[in-house]
Amino acid sequence: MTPLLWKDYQKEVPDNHYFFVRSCIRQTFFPGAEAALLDILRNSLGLDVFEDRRHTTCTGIAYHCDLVPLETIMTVIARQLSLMTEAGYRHLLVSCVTSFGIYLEMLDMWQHHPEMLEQTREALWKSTRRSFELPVALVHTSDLVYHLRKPIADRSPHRLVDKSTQRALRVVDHVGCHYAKIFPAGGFGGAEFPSVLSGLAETFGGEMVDYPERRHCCGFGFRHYLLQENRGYSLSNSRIKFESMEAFAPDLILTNCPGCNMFLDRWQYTLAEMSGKTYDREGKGIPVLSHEELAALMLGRDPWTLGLQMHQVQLEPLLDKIGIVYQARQKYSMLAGAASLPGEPSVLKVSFQ
Amino acid sequence: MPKPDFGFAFAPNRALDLSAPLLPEVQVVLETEPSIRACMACGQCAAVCTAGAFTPLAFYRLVLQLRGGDVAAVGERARHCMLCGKCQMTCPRGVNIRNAVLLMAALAPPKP
Amino acid sequence: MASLLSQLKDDIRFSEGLSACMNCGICTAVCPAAAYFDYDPRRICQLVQTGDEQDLENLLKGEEIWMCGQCLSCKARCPRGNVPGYLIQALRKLSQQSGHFIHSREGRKQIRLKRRIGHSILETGYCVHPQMVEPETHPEQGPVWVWALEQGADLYRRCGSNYYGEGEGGLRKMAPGVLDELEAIFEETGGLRFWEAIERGAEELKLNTEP
Amino acid sequence: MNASEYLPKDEVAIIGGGPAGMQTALALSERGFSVRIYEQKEQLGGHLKGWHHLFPHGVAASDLLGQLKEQVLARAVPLHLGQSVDRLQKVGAGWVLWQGERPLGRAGVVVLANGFALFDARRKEEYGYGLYPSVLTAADLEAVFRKEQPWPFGSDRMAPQVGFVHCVGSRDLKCGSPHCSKLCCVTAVKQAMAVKSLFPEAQVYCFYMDLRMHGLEYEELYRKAQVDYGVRFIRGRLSEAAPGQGKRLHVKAEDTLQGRPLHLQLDMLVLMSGMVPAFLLEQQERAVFLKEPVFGSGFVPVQGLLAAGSVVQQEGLFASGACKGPATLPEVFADAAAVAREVEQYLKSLKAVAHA
Repeated sequence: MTPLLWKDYQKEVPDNHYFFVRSCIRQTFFPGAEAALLDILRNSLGLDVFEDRRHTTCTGIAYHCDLVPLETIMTVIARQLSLMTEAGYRHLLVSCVTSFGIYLEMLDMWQHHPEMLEQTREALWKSTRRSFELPVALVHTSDLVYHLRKPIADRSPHRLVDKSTQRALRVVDHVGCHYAKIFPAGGFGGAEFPSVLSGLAETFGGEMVDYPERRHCCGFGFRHYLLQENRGYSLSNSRIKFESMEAFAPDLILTNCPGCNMFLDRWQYTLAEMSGKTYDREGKGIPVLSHEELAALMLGRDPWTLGLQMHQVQLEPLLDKIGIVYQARQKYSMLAGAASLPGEPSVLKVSFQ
Repeated sequence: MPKPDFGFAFAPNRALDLSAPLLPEVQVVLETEPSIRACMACGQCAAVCTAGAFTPLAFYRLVLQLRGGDVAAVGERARHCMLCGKCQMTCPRGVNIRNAVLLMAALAPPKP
Repeated sequence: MASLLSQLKDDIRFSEGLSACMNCGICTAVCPAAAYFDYDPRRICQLVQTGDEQDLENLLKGEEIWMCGQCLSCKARCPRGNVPGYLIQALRKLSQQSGHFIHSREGRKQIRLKRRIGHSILETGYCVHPQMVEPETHPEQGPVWVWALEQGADLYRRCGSNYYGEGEGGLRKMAPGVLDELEAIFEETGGLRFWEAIERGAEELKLNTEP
Repeated sequence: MNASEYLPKDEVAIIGGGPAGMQTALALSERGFSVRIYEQKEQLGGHLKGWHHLFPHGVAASDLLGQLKEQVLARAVPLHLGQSVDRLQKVGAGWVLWQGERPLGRAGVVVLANGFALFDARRKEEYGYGLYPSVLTAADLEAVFRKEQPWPFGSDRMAPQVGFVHCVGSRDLKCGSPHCSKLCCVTAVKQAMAVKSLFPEAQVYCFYMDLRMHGLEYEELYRKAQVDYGVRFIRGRLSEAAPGQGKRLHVKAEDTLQGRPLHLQLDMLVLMSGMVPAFLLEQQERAVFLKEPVFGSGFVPVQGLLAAGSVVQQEGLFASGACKGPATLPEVFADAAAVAREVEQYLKSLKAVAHA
């Protein structure tokens, strides 16, 4: 046996049959991302992905705000697993990175402290008359997209290449802290060099750019972001990242965590308003995409059905580079017809064609 | 659109940046009293310091802060020293603390 | 009453989080909170390791334990397998349970968080959902968010979301009985009792602030 | 069965031709025993071959190695170079040495002297060894001193910023190496001074947790590095290295004495890779396998408080030098003498039994 090098570590991911649980943050800010993921998995790749409408939040955000005791979150998790068991699935597919970390942590605790597993079974039975089996595979949606990157790329009409110059687009990744920092074996490539996003970008022809604060947290900080007066923490830590990636002139920031995706998008607007500075050369900001959004775009999905109009940093410069044709007029129109346009920031440049 | 009031602000990274070159006045102190460099932060000076019991004076900390470039704070703190010399008797590395403190105290802007 | 240290030791996150810290500082070096606040997880580990009751009480009453952002970057790096982030969880829980949290400005904010995020769980089944993110208190969300909320169901449904509707999908309204199950879990596992401790703190504050 | 029948012509086989192996061979040869050295490489010298100069006095490593080799040559100790022993088979009171399916020789006593391995710095992933060209190990830096490798920064940088990280793969449960390698502290000080000698304008930093200056004159070296060379010692373990501006590295640590996180741009980062076991003993009935160590495996265990080198549960098998744990060269040489004495006693007791 050769000593393990985490960098080369490949996580085992089942090919099919998943029970899907959603993310509070992704549903709120990027509703099209989860819808696109299910559409790709079910319709483009023909996979069996089941969702039970009775599943709830994992309470992870409240747990990391220290509002939910360990026993409580464990039992909420057990309830989700009971729905999975009831539906006949053993592979859990998790949309949120915080949630993913929570599932890993609870499974780890149950493994090392079997008495806690028994207590949880008892608590779940007493409160809901439910029982559950443990999943045999715990997979984040970015794991699955990475695992399926080749079939996805084979079906993709687009590449992460500047269509006019054939230059590979420069991608910086930001992997959510709870993806593999808590449990390195939970993620491709381990804690320090997760390959889950870089491998995806490279499959699509992008050029990965390493940057100084690559592994620095986006600054969510749970209680820090959720309290308005504390948000400076969040903002300042994202700013550390932007300052450090600026010199590397990225075309795209790629994320796998819904929170990070939102922060790295919104803070560019906020920093621009506060300091007059953007971190790209044209004042439009650096586009931010999550793994599902990237996969859906590469597969030729409509950017506006995907919900990219809900990003504050506009994606059109990136779409133009890749050569994705889109209906500019459709962007802000609704089912009922043309809608009003969003307001214009005072610094970050946006355009309404 | 008018700039919104966000209700919070960003702050710079608090980490010390060691890449910054030493300030000239810091270099002068280190060159005038080279024994400062022998400090190994063992803390004996602070343990015996009379002034340190009532003020934020701790000589080894001044040495650390000096390199960080916060000369005003170093100067201010050095002025708490009463020059009793106990630290110099106890320093296992023979640092000429008395002279070092005088040099450091001179870094603070003169009091009006 | 059991000592603070023994109460801490009852929390599994304490034993998982701290065993013989060697004071190397690798956690502080990577800590985003240390990059922003005057905060040092290494120092907290040292302090807890010494186990002095008065120090512990000061810690539970102070601001420092509320600085951690729970990114758990410290877990990935510690050469002794310690997790300062877990230790913080145990300290924060004890601070709230013992009532010490009301002595710090940051600790008192737990009352607001509980009424907002906590209640949202039992009322909607979500920690957060769009209508909680009001533009007035979230100016950083930018004009695009104001627009998105104005469009509401039209926009969300266009993106495949159920947006507070019945049935399946994103942001669906919770099915009948689901919230009752959640509440029963909170009741059974001490979640509601924990919230009562937070509200007792709120009550005490009100008494204290009366003339 | 008469044990003396199985005593082959050569009484002692020494596995490993580094300082420990050579010195043990010399000590035994001087006591009148016939000794052979089996060395897997084509040359004697072990890790010493790659070193430039030695702490605390800066003696050239090649001078010391030259003297050792000369003495080995003068005593005509038979050398089996390029022969890697991977299995020892107990036959009677003696041993047969095997390389795969090939018997290499036999001996009454075997002395393991196959030293240590340097911790694979790639396993401390956050430091980016193998990814970033300006991250070196201490061994790489010696090769640079020996002019076998170029400096990782351009000749235009007369004032490079250089960092040394102590305890890489030492005192680190995460990497499966809980022990202190004890030589790295003084090696870092020695190398930091050497860098300052070559680049007087350089800024050199040592990131340490404790400075374990256990040897005579090591502490003096530390003070010299501070006062005469201006090396800066920062108490804090480096947390990560990442690409910085240009070809530089961006590193993070905490100055634990000030309680402040710090960051820094470096032109070169030197990792003081610790000493880890070079092989693992797997003992089976009448055979001992010398295997690649797995993650977290230990050094060769010896028995009792008084024994210098008698390997646990293996009669006639001894261990000398750094295969038993991190050791300096003077310690290795002293140990070789003690092990030789123990081997002598053992062989005498065997003969006494045979004659009885």
